[in-house]
This record gives sequence, C-alpha cells and structure tokens, in this order.
Amino acid sequence: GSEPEAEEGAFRVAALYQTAIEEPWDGVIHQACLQAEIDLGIEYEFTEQVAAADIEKVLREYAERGFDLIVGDAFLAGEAPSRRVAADYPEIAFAFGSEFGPVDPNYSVFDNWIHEPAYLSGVIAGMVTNSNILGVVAAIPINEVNRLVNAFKAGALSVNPDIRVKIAYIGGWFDPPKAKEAALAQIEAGADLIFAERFGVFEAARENGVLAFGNMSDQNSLAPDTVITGPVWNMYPTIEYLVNTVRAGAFVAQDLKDFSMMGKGGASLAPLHGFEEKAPAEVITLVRDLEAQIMAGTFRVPISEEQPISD
Amino acid sequence: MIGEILSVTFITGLIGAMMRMATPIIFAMLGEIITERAGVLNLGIEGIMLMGAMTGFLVTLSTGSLWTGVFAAALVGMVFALIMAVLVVYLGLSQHVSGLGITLFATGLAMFIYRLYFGSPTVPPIVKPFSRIEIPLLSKIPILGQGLFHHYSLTYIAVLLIPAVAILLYKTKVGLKIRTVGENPFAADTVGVNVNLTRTLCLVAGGALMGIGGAFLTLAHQNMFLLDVIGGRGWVAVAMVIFGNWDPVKGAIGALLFGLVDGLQLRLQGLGLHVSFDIFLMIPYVITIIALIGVSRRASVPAALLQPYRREDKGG
Amino acid sequence: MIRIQLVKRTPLTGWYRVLVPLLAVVTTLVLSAIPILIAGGNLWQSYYYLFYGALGTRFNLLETFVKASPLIFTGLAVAFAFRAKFWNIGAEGQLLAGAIVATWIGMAGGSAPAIVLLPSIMIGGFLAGGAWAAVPALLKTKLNVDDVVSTLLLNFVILHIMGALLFGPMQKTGASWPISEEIVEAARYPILLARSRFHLGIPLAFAAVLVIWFINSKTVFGFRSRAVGVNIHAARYGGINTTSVILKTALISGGLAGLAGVGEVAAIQYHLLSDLSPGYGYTGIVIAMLGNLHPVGVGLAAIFFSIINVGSQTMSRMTGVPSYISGVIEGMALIVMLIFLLMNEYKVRVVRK
Amino acid sequence: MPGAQPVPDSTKGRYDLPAKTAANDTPVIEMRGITKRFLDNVANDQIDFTLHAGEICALLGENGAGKTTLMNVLFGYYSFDEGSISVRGEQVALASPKDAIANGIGMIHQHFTLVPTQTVLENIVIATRDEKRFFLNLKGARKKLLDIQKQFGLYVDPDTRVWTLSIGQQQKVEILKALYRNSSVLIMDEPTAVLAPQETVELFKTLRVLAEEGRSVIFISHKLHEVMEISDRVVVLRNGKVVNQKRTADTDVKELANMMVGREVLERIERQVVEPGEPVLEVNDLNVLNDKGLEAVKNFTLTVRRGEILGIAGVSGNGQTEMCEVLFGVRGAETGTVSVGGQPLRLGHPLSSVRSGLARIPEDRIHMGLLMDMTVEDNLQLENHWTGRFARNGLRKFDEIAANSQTLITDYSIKTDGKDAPAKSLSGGNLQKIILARELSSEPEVVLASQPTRGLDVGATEYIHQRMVEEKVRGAGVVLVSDDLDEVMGLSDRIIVMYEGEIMGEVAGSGADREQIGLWMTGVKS
Ligand SMILES: Nc1ncnc2c1ncn2[C@@H]1O[C@H](COP(=O)(O)OP(=O)(O)OP(=O)(O)O)[C@@H](O)[C@H]1O
Ligand SMILES: Nc1ncnc2c1ncn2[C@@H]1O[C@H](COP(=O)(O)OP(=O)(O)OP(=O)(O)O)[C@@H](O)[C@H]1O
Ligand SMILES: [Mg+2]
Ligand SMILES: [Mg+2]
Repeated sequence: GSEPEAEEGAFRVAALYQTAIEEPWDGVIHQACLQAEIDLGIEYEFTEQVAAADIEKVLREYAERGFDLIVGDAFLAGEAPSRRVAADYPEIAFAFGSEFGPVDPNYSVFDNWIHEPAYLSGVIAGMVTNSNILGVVAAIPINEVNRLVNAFKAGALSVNPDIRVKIAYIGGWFDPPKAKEAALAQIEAGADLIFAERFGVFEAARENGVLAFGNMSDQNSLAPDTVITGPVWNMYPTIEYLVNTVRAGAFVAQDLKDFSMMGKGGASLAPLHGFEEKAPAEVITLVRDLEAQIMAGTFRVPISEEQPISD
Repeated sequence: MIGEILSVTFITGLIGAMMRMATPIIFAMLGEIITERAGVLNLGIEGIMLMGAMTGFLVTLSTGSLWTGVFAAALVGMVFALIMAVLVVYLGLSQHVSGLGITLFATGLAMFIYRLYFGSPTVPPIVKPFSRIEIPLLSKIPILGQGLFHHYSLTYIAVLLIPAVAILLYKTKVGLKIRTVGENPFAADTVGVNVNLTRTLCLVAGGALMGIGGAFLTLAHQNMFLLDVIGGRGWVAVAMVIFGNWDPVKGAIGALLFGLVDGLQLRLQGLGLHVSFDIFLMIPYVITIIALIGVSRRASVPAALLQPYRREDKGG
Repeated sequence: MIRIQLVKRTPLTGWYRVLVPLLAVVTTLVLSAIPILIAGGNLWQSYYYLFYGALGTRFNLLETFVKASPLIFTGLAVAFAFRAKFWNIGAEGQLLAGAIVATWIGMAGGSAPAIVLLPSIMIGGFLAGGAWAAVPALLKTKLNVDDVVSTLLLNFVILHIMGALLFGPMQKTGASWPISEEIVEAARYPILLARSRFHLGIPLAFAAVLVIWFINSKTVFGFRSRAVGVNIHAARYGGINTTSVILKTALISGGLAGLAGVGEVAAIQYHLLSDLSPGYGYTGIVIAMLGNLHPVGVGLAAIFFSIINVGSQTMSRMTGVPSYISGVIEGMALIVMLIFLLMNEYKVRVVRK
Repeated sequence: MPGAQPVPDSTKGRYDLPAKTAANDTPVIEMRGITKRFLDNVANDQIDFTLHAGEICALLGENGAGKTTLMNVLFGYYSFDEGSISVRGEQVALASPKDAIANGIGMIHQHFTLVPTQTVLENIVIATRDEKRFFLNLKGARKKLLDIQKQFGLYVDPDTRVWTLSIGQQQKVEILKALYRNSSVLIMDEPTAVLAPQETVELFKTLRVLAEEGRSVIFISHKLHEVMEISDRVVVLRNGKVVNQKRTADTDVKELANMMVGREVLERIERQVVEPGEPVLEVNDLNVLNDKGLEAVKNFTLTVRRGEILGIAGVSGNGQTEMCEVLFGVRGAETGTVSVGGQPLRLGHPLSSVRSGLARIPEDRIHMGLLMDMTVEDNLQLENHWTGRFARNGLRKFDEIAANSQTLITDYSIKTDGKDAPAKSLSGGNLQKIILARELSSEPEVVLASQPTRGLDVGATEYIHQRMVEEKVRGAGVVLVSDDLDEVMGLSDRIIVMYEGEIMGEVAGSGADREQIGLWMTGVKS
C-alpha cells in the first residue's frame, strides 16, 4: 500500500481531539471543519479520543503527511506537544484551542468565548424564574466553564438581585446519569431553571417540568419544551479565516479570540424556538436590545474566570 | 445548612437518588453474583454493560420500542457472556485476563458500532425514555413515598430481582447446584451436575442482567448514549459483590449505600461548601472501603472462584 | 451433542513455540478484517498501516517503545504481585501516586542538578507507588479486606485526590485546568535518541525486567514470595513471615507502577495532569497475564501490545476507520493470543456424543 | 435387554434391590481390556475386572498403581483409551459420572467431595435427581435421610455445616450420599484412611449390610488387615496391570504385601530397646482453642525423653491436631509452655519451631507441609532456604542447594524425575519422603509425626516406620500421633490416649492392653 495522497492542490486540514466528538467543545470544531469541507472545498481528517501520551505521535504523523492546517484542542495534555511539533514544522499552520497565547510563526490559539450569549441566557433566567433559584450543572471548574457560569450568573443578577445560584460539578466531560442527579438535587432545592453546561440535565428538567438552557450548540431538539435557548459557539468563522489566510499565504500566529465572539459570528444565543412567543414580551425585548448593543460594541460583558461556588 | 439537609424534600430526593443510582449497580451486581457463585469472575462486566447500553439505545431508536431495546441489551449481554464462557469455562483461560479482554473488546466495539451508525451529528440522537411510574397509595406515604415508589419500571424490576436471586440461590435445586459448582466443582461433577454447562448458563444469565443494567442508563435514567455512560459502575458492582459477601441481599444493601452516598455528595455540592468537588466525588469509594473493613472478617469467597475445571487435570 | 474437550499434550518445543504466537497474530489480522470491511476500509491498506504505524519508520518504531515503557512497568508490577497472589488491580492508582510525588519533587527541584534530581524522582515515585500499594496490603493482612476490591477502589480515590491537588495546591499558577507547574529541566528524563521520544525510562523498563527476574529467581525474597503465592499456609508453616512478604511484595509492585507514572511525568508530559494515564495500570494486568507472570514474558507481551495499540491507531487514521477499532483489535488480539498460547499445552478434541 | 437386571428405580424411594440369587452369574460390572494413558504414562494397562452382586472386592496396589484411575474410569469420570465396560451384561458408554450414577454406580472418592460451607443435608440432596421440582424439598429429603440413617446406623446431624464435622463424620456423609442415591455398586477409595478403629468397625458393619442386600462394594485400602477382614476377593494392581487376584480366604497379609510390592515386606518393625535419655520435649499445661473457639486441648502436660517413641492414640478430632499445630507453631495456645531441648518455643511463631530442633511431619501434608506447585528442590528448601549454608546476603547459593537436593533425593530414595520436577507429579509416599528428608536431615532433637503413614502403601509405610525407629536409636525423642492403633502399638515405647483434649491414661508400649486403650479412646475411664 501507499499513502492516500490528496489530489494536487487540495487544501488539507487535520484535527486532533482529546475527547470523543460528542463532547460539545470538540464537537463544535468538528462541525466547523465538516462545513468547511462543503463550503471551502477542503479535505478533512480527524482523530478523536487521543490519549495524553499519544498526542505528539498523532501530530507528528499529520505533520509528516504534509497537512496545510492542523487544528484541535490543546488544553491540558496537548499544550506542550502541539507547541513542540509546531516548532518543528514551521511551514504548517497550527491552530489550537488553548488558554495560553500564540507562538510565532505558526501557532495560533482560539477558545470558546461565548460568555456573551451566556450572559444573555442569564438575563432571561433572571427574569423568568419564579423561585429566584437557578441551577448550573458543569463539568469541572476550568476557565472555559467558569467564564460561562459567571457570565450566566452576572446576567441573572443584572436583572434580579435576589437570584441565588446552585452549582454542581460532575468531575468529567461525560457522565449524563450523574449530571441528571445533580440537576434533580438542584430542582429539589428549589431551582426552576438550569444551565446545562453538560449533557444529562434535560431529562431531569423535563421530568419535573422545569426549564433549562443548553450549551455550545442549539440543543433545543433534545427536549423541545424544556430547552429555552443557550449560548452557542460557532467555529466556522475561525476555520474560514484560517483556511483563507493559509491559502493566501498570509497566515500569522495570533489569538483568534475575536472570531469566537458575537461580533464576528463566532458566538450567538441559540434560537428561542417556541419561547419566542411564550416568554413575556419585555424579556425578549431586553435580550434583543442587549444583543444588539453587544454586536455594536457598545456593551461589553464582563469576563470573570474565578471559580464560582453555590450560593 | 443542617436545616437544608434535614428538610423533607432533601431526604425524599436523596432516597429517590439512591434508588436510581443503585439500579444499574443492582442489576450488574446480581449478574455478577450469579456468575461468581458458579465459580467464574466476570470482569467483562464494564464492557458488557456498555454494549448493553449501546445496543438497547440503538434498537430502541430504530424500533421505537423501549422493551425491545431492553430485550436486545439482555441478548447482547448474553452473547458476550457466552464468549466469556467459551474462553474461561471450556478453554479454562485466566478469568482475570479474559474478562478484561472482553471489556476492552466490548468497549471498543460499542463505540465503533455507534460511530459507524451515527457518524458525528451536532447533537447526540435521543430516544423517548421510560417514564416513572407512581405506585398508587404507597407513593403517598409521607417522606418515603415519593422516594421509594415513584420510579422507572426497571428500578422496580431490579428491586424484585434481589429476593428472586436470593431464592434461586438458596431455595431451589438449581441454586444448590450453582453453589456447589462454585464451591467444589469436583463434588458437583461426581453427583452428575454438568459443571461447565452450569457455569455457562450462570454466565449467560448474569450477562443478561449486566446488559439490562447498562440499558437502564440509556433508556430510563437517560435518553442518549455517550462514551463514558457506564463510568466505572461495573467495577463498583464487582466491589459490591464482595462487600455483600456474595449474598444478593447484602450486595443490594451495598449498592443502595453506594447510591445514597453518591446522591448525597451531589447534593452537598449544592450547599456551597468551600471544599474541592473532587473530595465529594471520592466519598462513595472511601465509604465503601471503610464498610469493607467492617464486613471482611467473615468473607466467604466461593472456593472454586477463578479455577477452571478440567476433569483429568491433576493437582489443579 | 458436540462436546469440546481439552486434552493435555506434551508441551510443544522449539520452533512450535515461536510459531504459535505468530499464528495468533495472523489469526488476529484475519479477524480484524471483519470490522475493517464493515467500516468500509481497504483491507490491504489497513494491514500495511497497522505495521507501518508501529514499525514502519524510525520514529514509529521508537514510539512503540515509548508506549511499551509504562506498560512494562505496570505489567511487571501486576505480575510481581500476582505471583505472590496479592491481587493488585490497583497499578493504575499506584502509577498516579508515583506521578504525583515525582511531579512534586520535580517542581520543587530548584537548581539541583540532574544527578540528584533524577534519582530523587525515581525513588520518590517508587516509594509513593509502593506506599499506595501498601495500604491494601495492610488492609489485607491485618484486617482481611479483599485485595481485589480495595486496590480497585483506591484507584478511584487517588484519581480524586489528584484532582483535588490539581485544583488546589499543585495547580499551575494562573491555570484553571487540572494541571501542575512543569518540572524543572534537570528532573526530566534525558532523550537518548535524537528526534524522538526515546527516553531514559525505556532502558529503565528493560532493566526492571532483569531486576525482577533476578529477584524472582535468585533471591531469598523471590523464593518466599513465590511460596506465599503457591500456598500461603505452607509458607507460614515453613517459617516465612507471610505478612512481611506480602507487604514487601506490595511495596515493590506498587513501586514499579509508580515508576511508570514517573516516566509519564518526567519523559512525556513534564507536568502532572488529570488525564495522565490512558489506563496503563489496567492494561498492565492484561500484559502480566499474557506474559504468564514471568518478567521476560511481560516484556514481550508489552511490546506486542504496544505494536497492536500504536499500529491500529495509525491504521484507523490512515484508512478513515473510526479510531475505536484499536480497542476492538486489541481485545481480539489478546483473546486470540491467549487461546493460541493454550495450544502449547493442550489440544482441542471435539467429541460427538 | 433380556437377562439383564433393571437399574434400581430410585424414584421409588425404597431400598429394596433384586434378591441376591446365587444362580445369577451375570457380573454386575465387567471391565475388559481397559487402558488409560496420561500423556505417555500408562496408568491402566489392559485391565480386566469383574464384580458380582453381593460381593465385596478389595482393590490393592502400591501408591500410583492405578487403582483410583481404574475406578474413575468405571465411574465415568475419566475417559479411557481402550477397552469396554458392561453393567449387568449390557455394554455401556460412561461419558460422565451422570451416566455411571444412572447405572447404579456410586463412588466415594479418595478426596472428599463435600462442600464445607453447606449443611450435611444440602450436600446430600444435591446428589438426587429424582424429583422434577424446581424448589428444594428439604423436608422430604430430611425424612428420607433419617430413614437411611436408621437403616444403616449412620448418624450425622443433617443441619450442621460440613466444615464443623470431624473427618470421620465427613466420611459418613459421603457414604450417606451414596446410599441416598441408592447405588447398587459402591466404590470406596480408601475410606478407612482417615477413620478411627471404632469408625472402621461401624463402616464394615454397614458394608456387610449392603452386601447382604445384594449390593456390591469395591474397597480400596492400604491396610491389609482390614482387607482380610472385610473382602470376599482381592485384586492386586502393580504398575497399571492386574498382577493377581484371589479369594480372600485363600491368602494372607504377607502374601498380599508381597504381591503388591514384588518383594518381601516387613509387616512389623522389630522393636528396638534403647535406654531413654534426658527429657528433650516438655509440654506444660497446654490449653488450646480450635477454629470454632472451643477448648480442644485441656491441661495437656507431657515429657518425652531421648531415645523413646511416645505414641499418642485417640480417635481423630480429640485435640491431637490442635496440639500438634501448637507445637508446629501455626496455632497459638491460651496457656502453657513448650520447650524443645531445654529451649522454650515461642508459641504461634512457626519460625521458632523451625529453629528449635523439632522435626515436624504434619498431618495435612498437601495443604500445610508442601508447596505442590513448586519443585521437589523448593520443597526440600522450605525451612532452611535462608540459612547461611544456602543463602548469603539475601542471595541463594544454587550450587549448594542443588548438591543438597541431590543428596537428599538419593539418601531418602525419593522417586522423582529430578529435583526440578514439580512436587505434584510425585506419589503420596514420595511426597512424604520429601518431608522426611527435609525434617530429618538436620538430625533433630525431637520428631513430631502426625499421621505419618496416612494413605501410604505398605512399602512406604514400612520405610517410614523404619526411619522413626532409626531416629529413636540415634537419640531423638519421637512423638507419633496416629489414629491407627496398630501403628501406635507396634512402634511406641509408651502410649498415651487423648480423649476430648485430655490425656485419659498412659501405658507401656510392649504388651499394652488393646482393650484398655480402646476404652480410653471412647472416653471410658477405669
Ligand atoms: N525463615 C527464616 N527462618 C529462620 N530465621 C530466619 C528466617 N528468615 C530470616 N531469618 C533470620 O533473620 C535474619 C534476617 O533475615 P532477613 O533480613 O533475610 O529476613 P527478612 O527479609 O526480614 O524476612 P522476613 O520476610 O521474615 O521479615 C536472618 O539472618 C536469619 O537468621
Ligand atoms: N489426572 C491425572 N493426570 C496425570 N496423571 C495421572 C492422573 N491421575 C493419575 N495419574 C497417574 O496415574 C498413575 C496411577 O495413579 P492412581 O491415582 O490411579 O494411583 P493409585 O493406585 O490410586 O494410588 P494411591 O494409592 O496413591 O491412591 C500415577 O502414576 C499417577 O501419577
Ligand atoms: Mg524480617
Ligand atoms: Mg488412589
């Protein structure tokens, strides 16, 4: 056998994911690449569930095969190897999800800066809640999660100073049964709106007639009468920008943060679906107004990465 | 905070959580007890549960019938248990390594099939799961009612299975044969009990229960299948078998205790204690170890556990 | 009715003993064709990349050794314990214990030279793993707590202790993820071959094979631990302090697993993080049994397993088959190899009744 | 199947059998040309064997002659390579014990087939396949069992757990199990090896009743006096072949022994008179609890001198085992002291016993004395692997070790493929020789032998008796604990009798009154 070579001139993108692509964070990158396959005519390969010890091997394999752009999540185990491999292959563009900075000449970073729609979700929650108790079920207290939780809470407090927030961590990316139990515990404690940072919450909410917010993508279809909306991340603007600059030979290492914010279409509040009509009109008005202010740059959602704890 | 813990909703909720969290463990633990009582340690449990979770989900999604899914999960559990039987009963291979091999294989296969079938959708596919059934009258008992009698049918089945397995083991001829095969296969053989067949059937029955335990997570407690859905619950079930001294009732008490502590830690997290959440997550395991110290004095492992039975082998 | 019967045969010798594992590999390949074809992969290409990925280039070959190193350590750890019938399912946790302490020493290393730091992290990691294994050994010998369960449960416990440390005192300043500060340069295992990750831990693993072989076959302690494993009542009757033997066995076993953790920190990651081990401790059980609890067998089994693991991952990438195929192939390889090794001593007879 | 007798119908739940008819000469069992190989070891070589209704046939042969193998073939437990088996004139295929049981064959195995954690009743009901019901019918079973107990005079409480029973009682359970199944052919593989004389007498009564009823018994034993007493016919095996068979009435013990071994065997060792020296073993006021926490040894005091053999007689289960275990170091005592050669033992510390100059020959050789999965050499090394002679700085001196093993194997004529052969490949007699070699080669001051010839053939027994006497002559104090009264009376200079943990009395060895000892053994003080 021989290596399956790409047709001449095709633009090849490889992705490395440390988790399964069901994990929403990596899933968003994956979806963007799939879309780029269609819209931008790139060729795309990926590996999921790469163990910490194997990251370097996988990256080197992709680099050796001459991909034009390599993306993925660097958090934790990927930081060091991805930066190392990037340094060894300056002719290849690397863009990784990371909490740290870019490295010249070829290592860009991005992250899910979706605190803005998280704030908007909080605003809705603060106005809609009856019990004034909100729940949050999250993975682990990292910046990427803390930002969203804090923004959600800030949004709620901005419209309702009596809000109390209960937070539970399930200790991993996937454990829907545990997430469900955490949500149930919050519902018992009086929460009537839950921000589901992780999968597993909607079932608890649905069974108890409580409403919930999704995260990362439009998750309304998972429980149409339960999921109001939620912050959505869209990696496509980032990928599109990367592909275009690399193609044009204009790629420079940079922090691609802006491409994941609302201003550039990288973040948004998920469609409200049925709640558009059901919710009180003043809620919709306020949210749409804030949304417009954020897009116009006249309102900046505060960023806090402190670990939040239950009230 | 103490007030919150002692409130009625807190306690009722905790009891409910205990029952739910314990259900998959009870299924798997009972399956493992039947298997181990016949002298076979099935460490394939974690993988078999995952295959059950995946198969049950897939079948329900494509047939629309939850019970068909549960049935399929049981069936796939039986198939994997049968593979295990060929390896450890008929070929007499190491039970440790065959079991871990099955777990490795089944885990890979479950995800492999899922990925082939669903590709990589934006949001995971879901089924309409079992809904909870309120038992009339009983569920109206204050505090306990909602905690104990408002559950999925599979939870009720799990609870009923506890005495059923105990009766099977202690009160029936089949049970006596199973216990004898696990204690002294030579003795069983010399009275005309087919040792290998008994072990195979126990493995298969146990595999079915493990499969259903897995399916509970994707068809009742949840409505989707994700990679880590079992999350070590199979290993916990193995621990509970030993905790319960190979007795279904004591094992179930262990499983309920584990569920209780697990439910409690999630609730304590919500109380705003300034303690690392990892400490909470650790509690169920630490409590189990401490409890083991209490029960270990009179541990009575089936004497022939781990030992293959071959008639003409000398000195085995 | 058809009955399968195993009949003991005079053990195979010479070339047959080599042939049997080779046949197992071929059979595994044939069986792997099923999932590959179902997933729409090209069969020959898949086979090619399976070997190419593990052995095809200098880098790949060396990566196979990189993978083998922790597996040898955990395999030896389990084999050493099982030989004395200390059922240590906890190599995973002991690995983490070793990694935690190694990281801690490596972070605090300051300007100490490598000649001091390297032995310190190895000894520290060894002792940490050993101490973590001594807990279930004490529970077993003093309180009669089943070792299978206690070692297993302690894996979860230390995983969360590590989590608490990584979100607490050991967390890298400024980081929110469960990750520690990097260890200092001098505490890192030197890379022995340029342009690769072939590190000090690899020859160390092979040295450990020799050391364990030496302990098992040449020392008084090796005799005692075997005696305890074969018949603890007879060993005690013979004047052997069985409690002490089990404790020392646990210390060495846990220590070996701890060294696997040291290697992952000092040669691969350079810091502690929550996903440090992809289950090396559990795979170690498989490897120990596959290697028949013999240190040399463990070495060979670890290399075999690394080839399958590394090769099948590359194969899945190159052919677009879902990466979970590697678990499927590893599981199959293991089971097939076990069955074929059985044929060294038994033949199968099918009897019709 | 004309002419053949029907298989007893076990569903009837009654124990009547076809009448014993002298005219009916179809053998119950007929084995023709049976050959059974284990790899290249021919365990049974072209064996012909027949058994008639109402007959008690003894099967004799040295350890490893192939007796158990032949019976396992008959019981359907082992497959065989050549030959045929007929039951009541009909050729049968016995693929498993199930088939043998269906043909009315029952077997009491050399090693017990009981489940210690279950009750007597549970152990017995599992043997039945008569009722097609799902639930256990313990009530009915108990009634049936009590009937049988009454009929044969074999009393064991149905509800006790087997692990609490003495070995003799366990043997009864085994027999009840076979009777419960209504076997018409009963194979008994060394049933008396662990029985006290009284129990043997009881057993023989039972066997005679069975024979009266027209059932047949195959009886395996190394105790030739018993064989003479109970059997109608003897079949002797050597190296897997039938070397001779005779009516019991036409032979005697001496001839049987010679047929088995192929040479003259001393039936009894010459008693050698040695002037006893100073006390070398002193046991003072020992009180010991058994596993169940009950008093097993009470106020036990004993002195043994150099140059004497002290025999301890008693029905097994009267504290001998516990007393020996204390001296071996594996059991602690409530009160009391033990000293060997003037040095006190640290009770409960095996190492102390190992180092004390006490040679220990344990009753349970397989589980306590030997490492069956290790080599002959390892077993020879068990107690002294750490000594300066065999190890330095924690490393073993393999040259020394090998030389020593070689010497011991030669000196004690241990029959083995070599020092590296696994212990489990050796016969019972040779396993016991490993222990003797290990214990006696260091010229101990005291030899404590617990049931040293249990299960061993006449040749091996002779050898061990000889060694015991040699040790005494050398000047060691020897303690012989045995259920076998003949053995104790034949070897001892002094005899004490233990009953319920206490010493009932003491007599001189020569000219001891058998009657008196028998009474003491049953707890009758006089
Ligand atoms: N099995 C033994 N029997 C008698 N004496 C022994 C035994 N083991 C050790 N000793 C004595 O104790 C001394 C110390 O021995 P060593 O240090 O080898 O034992 P160890 O490794 O501590 O063994 P243990 O596992 O019993 O603690 C030896 O010189 C020896 O005299
Ligand atoms: N399962 C087996 N596998 C291999 N060899 C065996 C097996 N069973 C018996 N043998 C061998 O067959 C021969 C006959 O053994 P067997 O047990 O029949 O002797 P025996 O006459 O009953 O001796 P004993 O008086 O010691 O009970 C021996 O050499 C023994 O080692
Ligand atoms: Mg010592
Ligand atoms: Mg025999």
